[in-house]
Amino acid sequence: MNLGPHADFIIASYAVTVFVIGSLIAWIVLDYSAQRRILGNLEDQGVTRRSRRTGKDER
Amino acid sequence: MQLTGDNLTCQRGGRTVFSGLNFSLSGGEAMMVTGRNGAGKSSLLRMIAGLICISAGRLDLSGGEPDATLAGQAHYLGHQDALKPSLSVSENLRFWADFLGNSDATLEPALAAVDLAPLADLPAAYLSAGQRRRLSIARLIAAKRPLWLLDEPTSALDVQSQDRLAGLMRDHLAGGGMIMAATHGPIGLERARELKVSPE
Amino acid sequence: MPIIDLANPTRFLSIVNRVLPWLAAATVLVFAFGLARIMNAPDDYQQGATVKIMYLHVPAAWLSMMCWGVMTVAALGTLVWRHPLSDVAGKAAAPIGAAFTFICLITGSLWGRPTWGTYWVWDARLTSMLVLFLLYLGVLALYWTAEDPGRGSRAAAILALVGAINIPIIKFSVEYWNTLHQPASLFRRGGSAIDPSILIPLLVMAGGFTLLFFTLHFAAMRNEILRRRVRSMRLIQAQELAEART
Amino acid sequence: MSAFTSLLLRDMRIAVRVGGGALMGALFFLIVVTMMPFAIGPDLGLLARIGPAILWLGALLASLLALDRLFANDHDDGSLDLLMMGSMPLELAVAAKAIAHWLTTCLPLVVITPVLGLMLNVEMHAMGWVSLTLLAGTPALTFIGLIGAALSVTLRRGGLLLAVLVLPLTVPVLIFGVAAANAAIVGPAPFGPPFTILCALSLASFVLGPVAAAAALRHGLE
Repeated sequence: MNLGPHADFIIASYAVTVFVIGSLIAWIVLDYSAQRRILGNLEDQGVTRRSRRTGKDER
Repeated sequence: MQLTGDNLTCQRGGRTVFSGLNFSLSGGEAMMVTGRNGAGKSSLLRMIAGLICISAGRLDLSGGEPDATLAGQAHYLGHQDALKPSLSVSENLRFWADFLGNSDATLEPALAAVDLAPLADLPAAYLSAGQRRRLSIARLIAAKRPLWLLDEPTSALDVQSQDRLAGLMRDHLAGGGMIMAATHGPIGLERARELKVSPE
Repeated sequence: MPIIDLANPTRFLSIVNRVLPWLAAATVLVFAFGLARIMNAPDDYQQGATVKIMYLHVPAAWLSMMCWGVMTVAALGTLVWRHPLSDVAGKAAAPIGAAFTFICLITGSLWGRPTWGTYWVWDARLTSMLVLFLLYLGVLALYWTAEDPGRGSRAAAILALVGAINIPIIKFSVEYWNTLHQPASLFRRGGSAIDPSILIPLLVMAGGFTLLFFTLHFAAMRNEILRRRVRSMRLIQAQELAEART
Repeated sequence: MSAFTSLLLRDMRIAVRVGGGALMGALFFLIVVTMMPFAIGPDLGLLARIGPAILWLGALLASLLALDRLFANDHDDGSLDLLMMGSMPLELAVAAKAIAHWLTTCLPLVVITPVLGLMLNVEMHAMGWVSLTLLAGTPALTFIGLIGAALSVTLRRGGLLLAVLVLPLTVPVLIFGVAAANAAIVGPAPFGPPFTILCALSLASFVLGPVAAAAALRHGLE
């Protein structure tokens, strides 16, 4: 495949696109694991959803 | 250690709030500042904290640290809590402990003293009014300063927290500290003297 | 988009968990196919190989507008139907839309350098995309500034609707402004008739970008639902502690 | 941690958390610069010629308008009272807040300047000079604006009052900033003198700003 005299620009645009989408994916994946971790911590501390009064007190 | 006020006068916006006020407070003593609404209780505390200029008279603190100002040796607990909602409970306290006093203080005793230890990592935005109030009281424990200036310290606190605060104040007095509290009702200190502020 | 039967966030989460791997796999496949076609696609007789940038630039432009469409629907859902998931959908779409607009601007600029001799020309289409990018950043700033998520998403929904009405007006004004000033001779992109050897990879790439958008959007919605769960659990934590003491 | 660094880090942390305004200045800068060609026209030659001036004006407005809430937030939640009771002088506390503001708000302006210069068709090497003058000049803008922020919080008025108070004071910074940038790009005047004066203005405001702002806070808050 011959990219001609402007190969740099073509490669740069594909690289930028990969980089932007890659960072978007990385952000989403890292955010997901962070939220899961915080949720896990909160559940370990005995906080339960929608159980303001019925949940047993574990302290 | 002694704090004396001599013939203090406060003028705000051209109006004399109070004048000719004399008092003295020694280490280990507490003083309740009482008076009607608008009598100048808050103004007196803010004046001692260095937040309002003294219109006339003198304020002296003897026996404290020689090179620190009066304001630099006082804690002021006002109506606002001075908390940033985006910072966590411990970040808020850490900052004020660093800024107001000894930087190496550990936070756990202070948080435990106001019963907020389990919420240390929670952003302050999630706290209720009473919890915010307790966090700002924790500041008094985390940074050591001899003079506590408390403006309506019991507001927004439930009975249990008021008892805890009274215990903290007794500990502070037992350690040689001084307390001036502006209040409308009893705050749980038996041997507190009373300073009545009245307008002209 | 199915709206009614996904009302329950928990059910939505389980559906997303099941659908997401397939969606991601389909995205990868379509992109692989598209890229293979691009490799073999012929060069444009005027622009040479730089036409390959078009396979990124044009789909990104389509997607950035479609994403605002998704946000508009979500905004209607927030304001009119008060659907719990539409807040989440709107908030999750905004950064993805901004990213696609950014890709469109950067590739346009990189395409412009060989074609126009300069990285940026205030040409009507690129300028409209720039204004769209600014609108996206405004929405993101609004979400960023609002500490209460409910209030933030309602404000952003109003902004999204106003934007949807305004975007055609902006496009019209920018075109008017551009012809008024008669810029230096511009190269017109794309002719009236596109050769199938270029059109087919373009459509495949557009399909790939669309799949990518939905993959990312669903994953971001899942994150947002979890984030709200964390928030409500923290509120409960603060409250439980208060109750445990009395 | 010392009181100075803890205040610096706290303000930076608030700025980058949710609800903080760290990148808002850069966003405003981008929008102001984008609006200019709509008023002037898309003539690339003209834009290249006045590009440095546009960038400087945009950075000036962005860095001043972002200062609006610098003390107002601390005043509203009572933090300002306690900042005045710290063990270090109020001047230093004010300087810490200003440095945190410069790092979170003005430094992004300098960083995105080359991108905006590209859009105004300013040449690559010229962009370096404009960024350099902005790097040297924005501290002056922040520290002069600090005075306005302190005055406006004591008067309990925000927004435009700050700009009205401060913009006349920033005239020298604008003059020497643009002069240095133009000298470097087109000549014929040498780059050295205006740039040196720009640096001197920044250093002088580094002293004057905190002192004046602290005085304004002390005398204004009753």
